[in-house]
Amino acid sequence: MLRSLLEFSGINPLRLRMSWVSASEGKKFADVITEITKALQEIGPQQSYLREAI
Amino acid sequence: MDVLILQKDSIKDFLSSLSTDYLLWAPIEKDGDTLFQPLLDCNNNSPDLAHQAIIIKHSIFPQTEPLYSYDQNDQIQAPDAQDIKQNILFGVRPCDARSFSLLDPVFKGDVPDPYYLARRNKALLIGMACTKPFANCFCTSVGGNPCGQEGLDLLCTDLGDRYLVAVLSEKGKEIINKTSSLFIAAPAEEIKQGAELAQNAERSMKRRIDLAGVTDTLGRIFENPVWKKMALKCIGCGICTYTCPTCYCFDMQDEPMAKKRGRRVRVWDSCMYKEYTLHASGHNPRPTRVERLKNRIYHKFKFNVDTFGTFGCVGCGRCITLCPVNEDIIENLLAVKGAA
Amino acid sequence: MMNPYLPEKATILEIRQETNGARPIRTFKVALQNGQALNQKPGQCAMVGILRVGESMISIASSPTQSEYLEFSIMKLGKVTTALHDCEAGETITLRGPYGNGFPIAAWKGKNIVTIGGGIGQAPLRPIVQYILDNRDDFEQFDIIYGARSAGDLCYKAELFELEKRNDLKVHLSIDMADPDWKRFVGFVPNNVLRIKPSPENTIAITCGPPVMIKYVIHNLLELGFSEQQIFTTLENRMKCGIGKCGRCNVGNFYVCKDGPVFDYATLKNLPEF
Amino acid sequence: MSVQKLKDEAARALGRKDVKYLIGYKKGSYGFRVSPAFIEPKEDIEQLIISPLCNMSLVKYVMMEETLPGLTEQAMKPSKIAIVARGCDSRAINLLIEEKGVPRDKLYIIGVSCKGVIDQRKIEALFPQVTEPAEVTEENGNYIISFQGESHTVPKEELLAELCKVCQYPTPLIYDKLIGDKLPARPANYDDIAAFEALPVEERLAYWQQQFTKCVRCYACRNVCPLCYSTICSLDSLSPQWLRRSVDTSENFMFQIIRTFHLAGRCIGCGECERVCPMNLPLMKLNRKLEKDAKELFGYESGKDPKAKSLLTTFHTEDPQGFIL
Repeated sequence: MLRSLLEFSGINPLRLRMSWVSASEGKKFADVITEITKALQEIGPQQSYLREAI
Repeated sequence: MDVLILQKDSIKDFLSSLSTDYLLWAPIEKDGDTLFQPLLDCNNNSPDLAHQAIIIKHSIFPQTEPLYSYDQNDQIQAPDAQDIKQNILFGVRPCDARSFSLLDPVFKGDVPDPYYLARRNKALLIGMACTKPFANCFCTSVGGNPCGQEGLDLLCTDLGDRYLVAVLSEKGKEIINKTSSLFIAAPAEEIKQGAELAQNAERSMKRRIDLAGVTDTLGRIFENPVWKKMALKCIGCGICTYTCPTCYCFDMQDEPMAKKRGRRVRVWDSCMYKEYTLHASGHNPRPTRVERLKNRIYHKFKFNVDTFGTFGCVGCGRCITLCPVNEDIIENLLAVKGAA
Repeated sequence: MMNPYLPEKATILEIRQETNGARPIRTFKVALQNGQALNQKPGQCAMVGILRVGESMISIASSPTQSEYLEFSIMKLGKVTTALHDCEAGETITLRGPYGNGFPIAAWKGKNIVTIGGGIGQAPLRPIVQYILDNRDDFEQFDIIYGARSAGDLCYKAELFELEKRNDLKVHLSIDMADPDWKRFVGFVPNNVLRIKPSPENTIAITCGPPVMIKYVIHNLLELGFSEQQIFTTLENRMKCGIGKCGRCNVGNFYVCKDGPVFDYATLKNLPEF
Repeated sequence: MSVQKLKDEAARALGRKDVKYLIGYKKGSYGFRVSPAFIEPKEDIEQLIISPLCNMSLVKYVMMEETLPGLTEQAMKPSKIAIVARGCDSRAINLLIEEKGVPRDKLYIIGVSCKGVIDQRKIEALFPQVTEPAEVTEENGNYIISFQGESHTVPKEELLAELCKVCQYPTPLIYDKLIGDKLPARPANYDDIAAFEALPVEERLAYWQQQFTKCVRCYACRNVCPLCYSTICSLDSLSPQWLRRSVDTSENFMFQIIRTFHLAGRCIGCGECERVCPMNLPLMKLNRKLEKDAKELFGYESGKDPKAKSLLTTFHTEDPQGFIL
């Protein structure tokens, strides 16, 4: 529900990813992290709702 | 001081000629509400002078103001007062203008506040007289006037197709000299018409209350149970204090940012919030809404009188209009008088 | 125009653990990095802060006569105090002040002085002790009455045990609950006051500590014949600006940060119960 | 819906030994306003009203009853609060009971079946700057509005609050006494949300950024919500500090998303947050989006039955997993 609320308010849904990884699944954990990092690099830095820079 | 005439259809040129070297603020209509905001391009959006702007004090006392920032090796740097532009606040109601002169003694005093005063000294107020007061205005009951001149540099009165413009200060005169081609001297009968409009504006005030002696009454009824009944319906939100032009309470917090940088920021706060007086030990001298509402009324109608000699209220009626649960300060003051 | 919100930087010279337990108290000895003294009056406070965390108002626990450093006794309670307790000697903190009216100690010359402290309440009283010791002959008899819940909760123990040995002042320590190796009085501070019976004759009494203790101490002092002008105490409130602007620390018409924290009982009595 | 019947029920309620006071509506201090009324036994019942102007929810006050320090327990003796509840209010009460926020036997509920309330902004736009208190009654599809000696008839559709147009349960779902005849429940309708969802992400982003810029963080939307009753709210906590106090679009976005999400699967659509917002933010749009998700993803409607299990704290094997990759 959180994902759909963020999407509803204009955040690109690909920025939020949830997956179940048990402590023993080391490889899956690494894969999930690399996937989300690659996806984020494609989308580029978050421009919306940026905090005021000093 | 002289009184001039400005045709309504030359308001646009008046504002755009000023916008070259002044930052213009004006009440602007935005999907049903009137917000007091910088008027960036005067050609295609004009000020909404028919309604009451929800909040105006942020133009001089901003809701969020960085006090100083610091970099990763703790070098502290405060903003430079020079880079605050000269502001013109256009379409300010007489009560709002008066509210700034009620804020001044707080921020001047023995330890002057450089942030507020930097903006205040660079603000020029062009007022719009209230020929038709709003539903909950009661400025005449707290020493104000719908066409009052206190705190204003120019005061415009709407005569229909043109404005009667009274010049009230040197700064006001400067503005007129800069745009003198748009003005003509006001003939006598229009000045009289302006005065008549002012009188029947005063007569047409819909809400009044006689506040004589309320300060002494407050001095006696501190433990009176009237306060409990009054505060039962208050939900302790910040609407009345944030929209009130004479409320100035603020909080200061540190805000760390990326790369070990950070800043210390001043933000509006409200005495109606529980955390406002909550001690780190958990003790709260004003634990419930009863003490908080009582403190708000004491502050405006007793403490401000004791300290600065005037009520801390200009009777603009916003706290009555915008309160979600109809907590009506006039009704509360009547209850105070009744409990004497 | 001077910016009252800009802090000065200070270095923590030394940290002394006063008490342990859930709410430990540590005394921080700090010195301003610009080498200046704050030249505060006893009873004044300062805004102690850490960049990126925040500031909190702490009473200055050292006397102006010790001008090369400042001491603050801080109990670990909120966000800022917890961060302070995580600091080590040598780190940088920020200081603003001095704030508040402080004790009118100059006016007390030639009088007997009685300080009555409870728990961390001894911190604001400590500058009085130090000031009187440094100007001993300006003052007549000097009694220090101080108590805490248990021996472990007493601050400045080493110092006070030393002072007990002196003959030009009397120290009356007490703890609330009995403790086998505690030889001195056991009981609440207000009862200790009744036991010692300081004479109200040409005497000033100053009390700081938990509000309930202050209430009974003042009650007992009045019974002993003290007048309202002879009794002083300090008030605590949440503070942010320290200069009477942000509006929150008001008790009635007074701002505790500017018009206080020190009030004599005559003024305090008429303040509404805020 | 006769006011007299409400007054009789209220008198009976206050006559009971176990009711300490009644929360109802009374005439407001000016124009089209209505005010909450706290009536103690033996106090005047006549001030009670029920009319299409009663557009605020009173359930908030059930959870706000701070025991004042120094007041003896006797003054706050553990007994019932009587409350006037409309359809949506009753769903809020169900939710409170379900979440153990308030025990059922602490409330004596006078249910009022509700044909919809007036949107304050709409009626004040139609009749601006009315100071003298006004009366409004509803007769066969029109509102009869009388003030300052004049009387106006306005079709109901023009002034009805938007939320009342999609209201599902006009008749209270839980009550001790019911006033007014039972009105049939209506199916949910989320067309407005579906329409907004269809917009491209940039347009949605621009819309919400513009709205969140207006927010002044007065916290009225949280303080007025009947379901926001935590003693320490995460929005106020300092350690850890989830939210900064500075008021800018970024922090306001965090504020609204945190607040809205804490109502996921709980919000019962009374619309108070939107009604009270001084800056007129469309907050119910966010809540109804979550309401629509709860219905479509989990077939769940909040506040229908006090014994139901709350949505996000119960797990069913057939819950959708689509969002977990």
